[in-house]
Amino acid sequence: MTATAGPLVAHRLGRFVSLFVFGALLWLAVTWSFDAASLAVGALLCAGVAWGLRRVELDEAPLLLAPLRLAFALAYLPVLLAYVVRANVDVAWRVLHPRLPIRPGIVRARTTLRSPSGRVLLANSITLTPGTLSVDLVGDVLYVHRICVPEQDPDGATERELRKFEFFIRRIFE
Amino acid sequence: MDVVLIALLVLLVVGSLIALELRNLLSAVIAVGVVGLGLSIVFLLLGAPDIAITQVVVEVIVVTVLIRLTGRTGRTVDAAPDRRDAVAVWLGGGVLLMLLGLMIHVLSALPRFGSGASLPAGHYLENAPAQTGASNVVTAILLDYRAYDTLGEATVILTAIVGALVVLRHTGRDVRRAPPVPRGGPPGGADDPKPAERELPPQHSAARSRDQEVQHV
Amino acid sequence: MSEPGGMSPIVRIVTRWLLGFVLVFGFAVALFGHLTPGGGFAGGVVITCGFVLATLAFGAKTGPAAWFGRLASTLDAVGALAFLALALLGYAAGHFLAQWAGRDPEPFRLTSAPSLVLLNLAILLKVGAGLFAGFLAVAAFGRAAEDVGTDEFSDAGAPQGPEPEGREA
Amino acid sequence: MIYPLIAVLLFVGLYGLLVKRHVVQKILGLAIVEYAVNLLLVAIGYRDGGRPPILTPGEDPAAFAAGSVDPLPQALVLTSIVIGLGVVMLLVAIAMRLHQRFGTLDTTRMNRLHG
Repeated sequence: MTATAGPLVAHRLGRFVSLFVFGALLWLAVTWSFDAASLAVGALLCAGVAWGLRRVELDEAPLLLAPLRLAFALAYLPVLLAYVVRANVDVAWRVLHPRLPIRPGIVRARTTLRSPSGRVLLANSITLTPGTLSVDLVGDVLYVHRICVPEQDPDGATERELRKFEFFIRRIFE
Repeated sequence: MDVVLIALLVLLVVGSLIALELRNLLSAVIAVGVVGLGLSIVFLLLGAPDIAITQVVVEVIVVTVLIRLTGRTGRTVDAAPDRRDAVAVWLGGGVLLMLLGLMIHVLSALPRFGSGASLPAGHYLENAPAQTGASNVVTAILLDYRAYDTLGEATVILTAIVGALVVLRHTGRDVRRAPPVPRGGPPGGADDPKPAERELPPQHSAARSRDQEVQHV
Repeated sequence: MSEPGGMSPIVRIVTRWLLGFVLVFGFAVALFGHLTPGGGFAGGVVITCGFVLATLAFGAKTGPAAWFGRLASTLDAVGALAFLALALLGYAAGHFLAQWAGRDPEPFRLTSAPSLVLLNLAILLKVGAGLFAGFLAVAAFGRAAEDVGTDEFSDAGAPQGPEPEGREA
Repeated sequence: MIYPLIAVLLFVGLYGLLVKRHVVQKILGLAIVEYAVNLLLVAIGYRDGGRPPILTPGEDPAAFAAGSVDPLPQALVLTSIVIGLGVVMLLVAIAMRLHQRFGTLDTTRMNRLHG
């Protein structure tokens, strides 16, 4: 979280600018209209929303304005998709298997991520992959429901799987 | 197209029947929410994207409010039989049969499905873009040709909401009967400097000044 | 539940990410209602939906619900009066509710029907603020009833147990 | 086939409104009746082809006017849906008051408590 290290004014300005940029991108995508009046109204609107939500927006949002982090965020999408497809095949195999090899249960895994947004992104990525489901997030402990809990050291095995996601998320948010 | 529409309509009917027959009210509310979302797809198929958007979002809020209601007042329908039940079923069935007769009469008088627009619609469709500058003819009708109606409908919404606020206002009688509960209330999060007094709309201020000892939230 | 009166941090942080987008989207739907599907009614309900989400995630005491909630009824009335004022301005162009603002002859622009844009904005304020005020009243009443508790009939077997706040939604 | 199905939906809603005892079920029945009425209005304005009444850039206005569905019922239904939301909020408010007064939302038990 480099932004918090700076002076308070720069910190607030960063949050305002990031919300403004994201809002303006959405405005352009939704309206797809580039005449002067529409652009001016969009700029006013986004400035208003960014000012109104200055206490709601997260510290991590300005980080996404950095090109490298944005590139990692974009690269994360196909990686996540690959994991989702692989987990889908795995769950389908378990469901179609005549002996139904499932061992449902909840494990607790510690994440090494420190930023709240990163932890939440990790939890949501886990929920998106079939067979695993984030139940709750308390501090750095993630409670994960798994369709098949491994026989020995279930928590450690889950944590090793988390590391693959954390590699990307750390480069996006920390 | 027609097959898809009919299949969706059958789903809507079955979903609403399920919603009304479920004993668990939370499931019933969610079932009605699903029916509403299916309805928005039907609207989309019928060439009404404006209504489809509105229907989706309205459905979300309706389900939220009803879940809040069932959360406060209990989730199950009591199945204890009552002799008034039989009366209700017979009376209701009789009324429904009568309405069914009327309905068959009305349905036979309707034009064929897909047969076309009404007389004023032709005028609106031809002239609205040029006359009002709006390419969305629905908006042109709402805010230009029939804007009086819209003004009236805005008033109806205002009335409904004011009605809800008035019904939920704390009357002096209820409050005096309640035991005085000392409640400072824990201070809210760091986001909000004065949390305890600020979250109610101003309508409540009258009741508050009458009964200073009770905070509403 | 790190703070009182809200949902788990997953929901809260996702809400903080999404809220700005929901608001911008709602306004875009309303402002471009004369060109694309949407309009003041749809946009107003989208905005209400955003604030309802914030209320459920953060609770009614903190966050957007607290600072917007006390404005909601006022904005509701402001929206209705703005619609009336815009309608009266129509007299400048000849009759009640006439399009009084000049028009860009070019179609498919935001400026091709300015008075419709303003009317849409008035409807958005009206619908968004009004419905949110209603929602807040409903949400707050449940809690007030639990606190104040009883009048003489309320012990007839109703489940009065404390629901986990906001969890059910 | 379309209109009768919408009529059936209307009757399902009326059944909930008339026969069910619980107030929440009555509210759901009213919501279903509302769905059916809105749907019937929009369906009457449907034209084969189902082009939405929104002119897109570059489209021929005459062809648009000849092929688009009827915008008039859509304008009515749009406000009707939002009003329906307001009505549901009013009903929920009344139901909360009823629950505070009687401790139940079952209309039969309410009658029994009342007299």
